[in-house]
Amino acid sequence: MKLGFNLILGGALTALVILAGLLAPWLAHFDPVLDADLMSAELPPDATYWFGTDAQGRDVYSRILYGAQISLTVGIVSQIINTIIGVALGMSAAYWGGWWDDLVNGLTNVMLAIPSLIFALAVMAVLGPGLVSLLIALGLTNWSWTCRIARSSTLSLKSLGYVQAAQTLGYSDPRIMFTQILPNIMGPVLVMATLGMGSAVLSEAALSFLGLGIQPPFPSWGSMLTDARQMIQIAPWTAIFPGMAIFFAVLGFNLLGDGLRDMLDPHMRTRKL
Amino acid sequence: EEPRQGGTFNFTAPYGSSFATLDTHASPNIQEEFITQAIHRSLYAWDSNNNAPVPELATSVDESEDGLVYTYHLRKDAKFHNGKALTADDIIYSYKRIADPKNAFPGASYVAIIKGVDDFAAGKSEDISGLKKVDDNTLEITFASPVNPGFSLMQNTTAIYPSNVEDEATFATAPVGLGPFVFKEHIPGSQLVVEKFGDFYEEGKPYLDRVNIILMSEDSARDVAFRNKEIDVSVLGPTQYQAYQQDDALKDNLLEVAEVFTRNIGFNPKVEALRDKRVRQAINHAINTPLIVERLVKNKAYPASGWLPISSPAFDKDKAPYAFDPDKAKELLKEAGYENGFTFEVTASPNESWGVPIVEAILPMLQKVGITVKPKPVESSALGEAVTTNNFEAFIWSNQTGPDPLAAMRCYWSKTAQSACNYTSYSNPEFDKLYEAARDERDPTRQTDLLRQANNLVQDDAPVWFFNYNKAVMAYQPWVHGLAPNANELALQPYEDIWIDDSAPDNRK
Amino acid sequence: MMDAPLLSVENLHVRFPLSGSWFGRGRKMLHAVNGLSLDLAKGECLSIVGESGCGKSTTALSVMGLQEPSEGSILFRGKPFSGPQAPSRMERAMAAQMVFQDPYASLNPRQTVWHSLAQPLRLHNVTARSELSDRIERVMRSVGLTPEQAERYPHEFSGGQRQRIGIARALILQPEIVVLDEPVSALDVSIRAQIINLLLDLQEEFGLSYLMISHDLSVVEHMSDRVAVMFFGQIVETGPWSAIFSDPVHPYTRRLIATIPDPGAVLGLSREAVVEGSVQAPAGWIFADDGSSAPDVTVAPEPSELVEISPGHYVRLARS
Amino acid sequence: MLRFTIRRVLQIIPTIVVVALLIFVIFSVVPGSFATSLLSDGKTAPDPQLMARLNEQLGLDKPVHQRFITYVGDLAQLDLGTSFRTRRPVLELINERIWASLQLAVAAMIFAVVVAVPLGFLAALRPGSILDTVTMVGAVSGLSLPQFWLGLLLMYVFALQLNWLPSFGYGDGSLRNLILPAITLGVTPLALLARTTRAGVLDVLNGDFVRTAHAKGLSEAQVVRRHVARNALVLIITTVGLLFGSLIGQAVVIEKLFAWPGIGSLLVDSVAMRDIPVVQGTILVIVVWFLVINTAVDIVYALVDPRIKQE
Amino acid sequence: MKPLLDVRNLELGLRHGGQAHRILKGVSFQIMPGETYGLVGESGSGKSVTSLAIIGLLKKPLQTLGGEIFFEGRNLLALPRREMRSLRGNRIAMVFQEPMSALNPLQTVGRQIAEMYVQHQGRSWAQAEKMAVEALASVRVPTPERRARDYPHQMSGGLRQRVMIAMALACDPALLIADEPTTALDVTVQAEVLKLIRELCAERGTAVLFISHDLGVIATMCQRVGVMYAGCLVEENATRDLFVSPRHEYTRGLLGALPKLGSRRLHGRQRLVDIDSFIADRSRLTETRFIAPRNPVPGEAG
Ligand SMILES: Nc1ncnc2c1ncn2[C@@H]1O[C@H](COP(=O)(O)OP(=O)(O)OP(=O)(O)O)[C@@H](O)[C@H]1O
Ligand SMILES: Nc1ncnc2c1ncn2[C@@H]1O[C@H](COP(=O)(O)OP(=O)(O)OP(=O)(O)O)[C@@H](O)[C@H]1O
Ligand SMILES: [Mg+2]
Ligand SMILES: [Mg+2]
Ligand code: NI
Repeated sequence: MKLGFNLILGGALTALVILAGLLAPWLAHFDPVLDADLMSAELPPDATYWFGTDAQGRDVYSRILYGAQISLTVGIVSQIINTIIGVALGMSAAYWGGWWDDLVNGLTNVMLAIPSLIFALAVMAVLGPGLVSLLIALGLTNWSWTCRIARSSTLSLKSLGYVQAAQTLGYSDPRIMFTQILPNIMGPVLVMATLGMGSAVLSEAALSFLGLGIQPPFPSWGSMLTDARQMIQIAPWTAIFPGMAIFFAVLGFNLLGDGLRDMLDPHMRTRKL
Repeated sequence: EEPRQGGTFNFTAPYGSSFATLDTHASPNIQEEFITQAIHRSLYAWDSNNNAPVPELATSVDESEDGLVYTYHLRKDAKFHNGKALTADDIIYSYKRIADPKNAFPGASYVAIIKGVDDFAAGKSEDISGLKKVDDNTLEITFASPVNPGFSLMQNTTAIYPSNVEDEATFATAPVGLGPFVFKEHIPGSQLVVEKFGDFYEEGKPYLDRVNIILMSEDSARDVAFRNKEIDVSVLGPTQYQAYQQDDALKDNLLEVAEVFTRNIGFNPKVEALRDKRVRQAINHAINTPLIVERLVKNKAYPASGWLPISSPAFDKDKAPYAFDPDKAKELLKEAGYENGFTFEVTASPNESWGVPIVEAILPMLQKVGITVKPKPVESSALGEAVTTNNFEAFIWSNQTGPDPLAAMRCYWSKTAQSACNYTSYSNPEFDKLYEAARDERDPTRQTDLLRQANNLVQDDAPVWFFNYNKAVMAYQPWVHGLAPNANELALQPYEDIWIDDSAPDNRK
Repeated sequence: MMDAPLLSVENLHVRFPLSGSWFGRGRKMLHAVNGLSLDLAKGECLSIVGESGCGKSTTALSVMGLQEPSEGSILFRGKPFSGPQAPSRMERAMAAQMVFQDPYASLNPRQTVWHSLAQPLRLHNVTARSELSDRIERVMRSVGLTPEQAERYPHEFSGGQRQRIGIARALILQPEIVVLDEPVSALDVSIRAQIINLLLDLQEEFGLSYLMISHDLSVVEHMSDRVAVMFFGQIVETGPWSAIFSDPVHPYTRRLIATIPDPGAVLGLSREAVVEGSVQAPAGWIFADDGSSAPDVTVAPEPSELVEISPGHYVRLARS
Repeated sequence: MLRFTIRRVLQIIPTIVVVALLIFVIFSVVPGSFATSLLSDGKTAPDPQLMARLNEQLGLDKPVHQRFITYVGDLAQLDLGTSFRTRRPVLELINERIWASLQLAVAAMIFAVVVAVPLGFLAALRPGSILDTVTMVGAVSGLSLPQFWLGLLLMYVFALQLNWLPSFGYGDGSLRNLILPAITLGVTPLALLARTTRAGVLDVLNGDFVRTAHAKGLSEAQVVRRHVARNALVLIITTVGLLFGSLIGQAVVIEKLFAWPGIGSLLVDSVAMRDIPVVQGTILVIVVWFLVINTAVDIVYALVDPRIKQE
Repeated sequence: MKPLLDVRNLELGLRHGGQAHRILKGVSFQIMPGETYGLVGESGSGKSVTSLAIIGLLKKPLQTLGGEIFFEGRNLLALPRREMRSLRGNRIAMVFQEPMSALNPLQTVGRQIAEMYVQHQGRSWAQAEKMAVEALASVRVPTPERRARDYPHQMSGGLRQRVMIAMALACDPALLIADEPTTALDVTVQAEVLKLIRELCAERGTAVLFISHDLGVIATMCQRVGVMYAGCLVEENATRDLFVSPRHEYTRGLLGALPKLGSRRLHGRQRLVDIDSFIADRSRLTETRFIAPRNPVPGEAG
């Protein structure tokens, strides 16, 4: 495919989600939580309620806009946590080597062995449902791939001239890691984080389905979809629109990640999966 | 119409995706009752037509003057699936097994009404002194206090097991009982199969050859399966109830019953504002309960006018529910000094009918009178803990309020522990007086009257927001006959009465 | 005797564990460097030659403090330069710097050249803007680039220019020793000459000492004052460049020189005379290892010693 | 080879130990307990005495460290403990369920492999073609769908509308029941596998040895068959292993949705009921499964790729 | 005598949109049967693409834009794919630079060599594998029976390159293309490999197109040399003549830029020629071309 197709479409979809989230207060017609009138519950899409209303009589369109805020928060914050943990561990392990490397490797293997959904489920069970718990759960779950990538990228950078030169010029280890290594491994890490945002949004939906997601009144797409799954027959719009929102947002993140990778890392080092 | 013999009935167990154990003594959960209903029998059974427990395994019962000693003349035609005939020994054996502290069975609290169970449980005695075998077919039970033993001894956790099974561990995998169906096969997490018991004591029953009790907790999946005619009955949630009512093909085959659960939001007096009766009443006035019941719960419930449900003998038809009246609510709040409102948190599980969605619905309503509600979502399993450890500001729950009204009202007795069921730490000396009087009253009408007064007192005090009484709805395929409107739990059906007619799909006939 | 050497490596050993996992303790070790000793005098260029994997880079890295020696010591002006009493990275940086083989990998792609040059200065407390600019300008000019080019990123330079920048960076702290690890082998033939000329000019101008690693013997001959020939972790022959190239003694050295394909051959600059025939080891000695087959790198070699056969010209021999 | 195998097998032991420890710690701080979860339906009035007895019987009244010692001791004897809820050995419960899970995982994987590998292969052989575009767009879309949503959709279409397949459940264990859940579960691995296959084959195709093969005068088909396929296989095997290993863990949602009696639904139920021994046991089994598959893959890998067993 | 290979005005590049980027701008040269012809030149001057064009292995965006390549009288560029395939490996063989990656890591080297016999001589695999052992012996691999069962990673770089050579020469091709066959090897190993190519090709009368940027290697291997610069063949001459009297500015610069072994001893250390300052205007370099009239191949009558 032509260079940048993924990047453009992915970027556009992601930008759409970001705009929807940022501009929700202005774009939304109603308050996502308080404008609930049971008298106007389950209305099909019309001029007032563009995407119809849900069982509580809330405007699905407005809720999807606000839901973008939640999904973005979930995606971004969890990936920031993942990335920080993964990069800190992976980079330092590769740089220092020795027992620390063995330890980090062991830990990574452990994390890889526990399926992420199950680990998130366990963490959510401990912390209880809710946004903060979800951020922590997803933030703690998926750092192992980032860690592996940070580690292998650092390993290959470590023997490069400019890193060795920095050592001979008297840079301290942390300085080398921050100024010489980190900027140069950010590419693949960023790709992972972007792809991770998509899976975080999906995980949120899956956890919602299992009763452990973010729960109302926050209008998260996952919980909207979960709530609506029984209404497919009587009020299909309540399920279709959040479903599409998830699909397109995740598609956007995935395409953006693919596009970034095509750009930064043409040899697919980033994602063996 | 003459019941047709034979056929396979595909029943669904909708409340969880697995049976914990087939040893019904060990599990208090509704899910296991679906099996018990087919395989086991207890001393008493629930008569759904008269809403009262009746003796099941005894042909007649003699009651002593003081109401403490009951003599049961056991039926002679009852046989266990392993061929053993029912004798008094089996009952004594079963109750001892249930009361055995080593087992820590949940049914222990039910058999605790029998005299001598305390000593037995404490290890002071080898036997339960209240259980006396007169002869093989006669059993005398002495109770610790004059209660109606039927409510306790009809439970699935007090089912009667045969006393001649060597290895008790096999009850968990290959149960043996007195019921109309014999355990055939269990595919854990999927289904349980039972087959007709030829020696069942009721003549001509059961009609069915085979019952598949299929595990299906996911509502939407169950919906598809039912419409696809893969299952014969389905318990409906509100959304589906509405959908089925609108569907010509389905609307005629719905079985509805008012169950004995009261959905409510319990207020914790720990919260300053909620300690004020006027505030609690204001909340009751501020919420448009009928609207929520109609629109959100899709009429799959009856607005609650008090603690005791409609089917309860002590239900007061004349007591008006709290009217929806936001102005009154504001007034009450002003009186109480909360005209600027306050905030409280409602601990809620994800349940569709009595969980977070309901909190979401009351949220804008209360906001209009200045009260800010914050849902605090928890898992179902954590809800019980939060409530019983008094770790909440308010909670939304569905509590069993029947069939025994005395037991239901006991929850507001100030001597009942908060953790036991006085979750709102309710304490009103006036109520205590009424409750104690009712407890000691032997005349059923007078007792009912006292309980009604107590119930109305609670309604007035509004320790909870009275939301609704559950209406259970079961959809069934047109070829299914013999379903019973069981107010305790609609999903529990008398399999022995059910039969299917010729219009059933061929592979199930 | 000459003056006290600037840098002396004494009996250096470097070993690597083979397949290093923690199950692998007590496993076999790869002897990359085996008792290597050498001296580097002020202002001279000492080259180490040898085939791939013989331990040249490892030696260089040990000198730079990038590889901890397993045994032996490295002294700079008579003071320890390795081990527990080694100076800090900062002090070490003032003594020795390195130019790397691959000009594409030796510059941080995300820093401008100016930044790459200024940061080490700042680290060594040169912070005044004017002085920074001044020094960067000087070093840029001395490697033949214009100061304006410092504002660019590495990818805007050609391979040869990058190598110049690498050299500039090595010189920015004004070290006394510069270690050159194959400084021209990754460069296109046409550019090599420029860099070789530049290195020679700089050596003259700043009185630098070079420790150069190369397997290109014609470059070595052109640049070196002294040459050390390495074979699997050991120096087999060392001496002034002229001695090594006109009177190679050790069979390995002779083979090495003989195998160089040389355009000189077609021009009649025949060197066949130098390497034809065989040289006998001095009486009482034999060549411990004639370099005809690879020794087992996992065991320490047989004892042997470097014997001086003419002034400054040593050959590794074993007693017969 | 034998030594390689033994070493790989031994290497998974520390991982298992750490996982066991981790889940023990997590579930010793989880709120709610088995006793209180019995109340979750609002029906059973709690009897404090009974609860105390229950906790005593389950050993929950002992301090954490003591419980941990018991847990580890039992574990060392391959005893996963006894379920709180069913009062039966956890191993037995898992044994009842694991086969259904395996069936599902195997079916899903077969579906994924059968579809993804040829598609990925063809896509890589004709990069930029319509097939390639469609495959890759399909793959990335497959990765962007919430699983339960897809499952519901399939259920509505294939069970309700078309009436081709049963919508749920294990039935009598026949293939018909397996199809929908397996497809739903298989979509994600399918998408990932198609992408990796394509990338892997492209990688191999760009390898110098493929150029050598062309230089030998082999035809395109011969090159692919003799030189590309096996090299790509190495990558595909690893991916299949990784995906297959994690599939049981991923199946949780699908098992819930389709009422499939696997250990995924056992796990979710047990978490909800706070039946901690079962939770621990199930997770452990899922982890062991993952590790065993990956070890097996490593061994197969070593058989296929002569470079591995060397060291 | 007719040339074995006659490249005429070869143009090659990529089309982007409607435009064509030319990488080779009209390259012509001829190779006689049995002759070793060298190509030198700066990196990126187009040596490799020339060789790939001859054997027909140009990768996608690259394509020939013009010219002809006559091999044994047939224009390779106009040949049907099938026929081109039967030439490849059989009449024209190639040895690549990186012996590690150029061999299939998952097949024994014996089998990889044997594939040549199966493909071009229709042998059975069993027979072919026996012949592969002989081929290995012919490139002087010690214990060829055992080595035939080895995988590439079990061999050193020099051995692998020998395997490549055995493979290339298996079917006695008329032309061997060697694209920098020894740059990845150590000097001592390089000498052996070069010697092997020289001897085997002389023995069998195979013509060689030898690509290198190491003038030393070219000098020892080739009878004639072409110098490439920016997609043009700027000078061509017999090796000795080229080294003694280079005529093109770039060639002169190139020769002056190299330190020559032994010259320091004779002439002292002299500054090397800096091509950049030596050549005033690079853009003019391709304008002049010096193609010497071809001498008859030594030892053969034209
Ligand atoms: N970090 C390391 N870990 C393990 N072995 C190493 C390491 N560094 C080098 N070696 C090994 O030590 C030996 C010497 O390596 P070194 O890089 O010093 O060789 P070299 O002479 O520089 O070779 P080249 O000319 O190829 O650069 C080699 O066999 C190499 O494989
Ligand atoms: N696939 C390609 N797409 C676009 N340009 C290419 C491609 N392959 C080669 N080129 C360009 O063609 C030119 C000639 O490349 P070629 O590989 O033939 O050089 P070379 O003379 O062999 O150099 P080297 O000595 O580095 O091997 C270069 O400028 C290169 O950038
Ligand atoms: Mg090196
Ligand atoms: Mg090339
Ligand atoms: Ni383009």
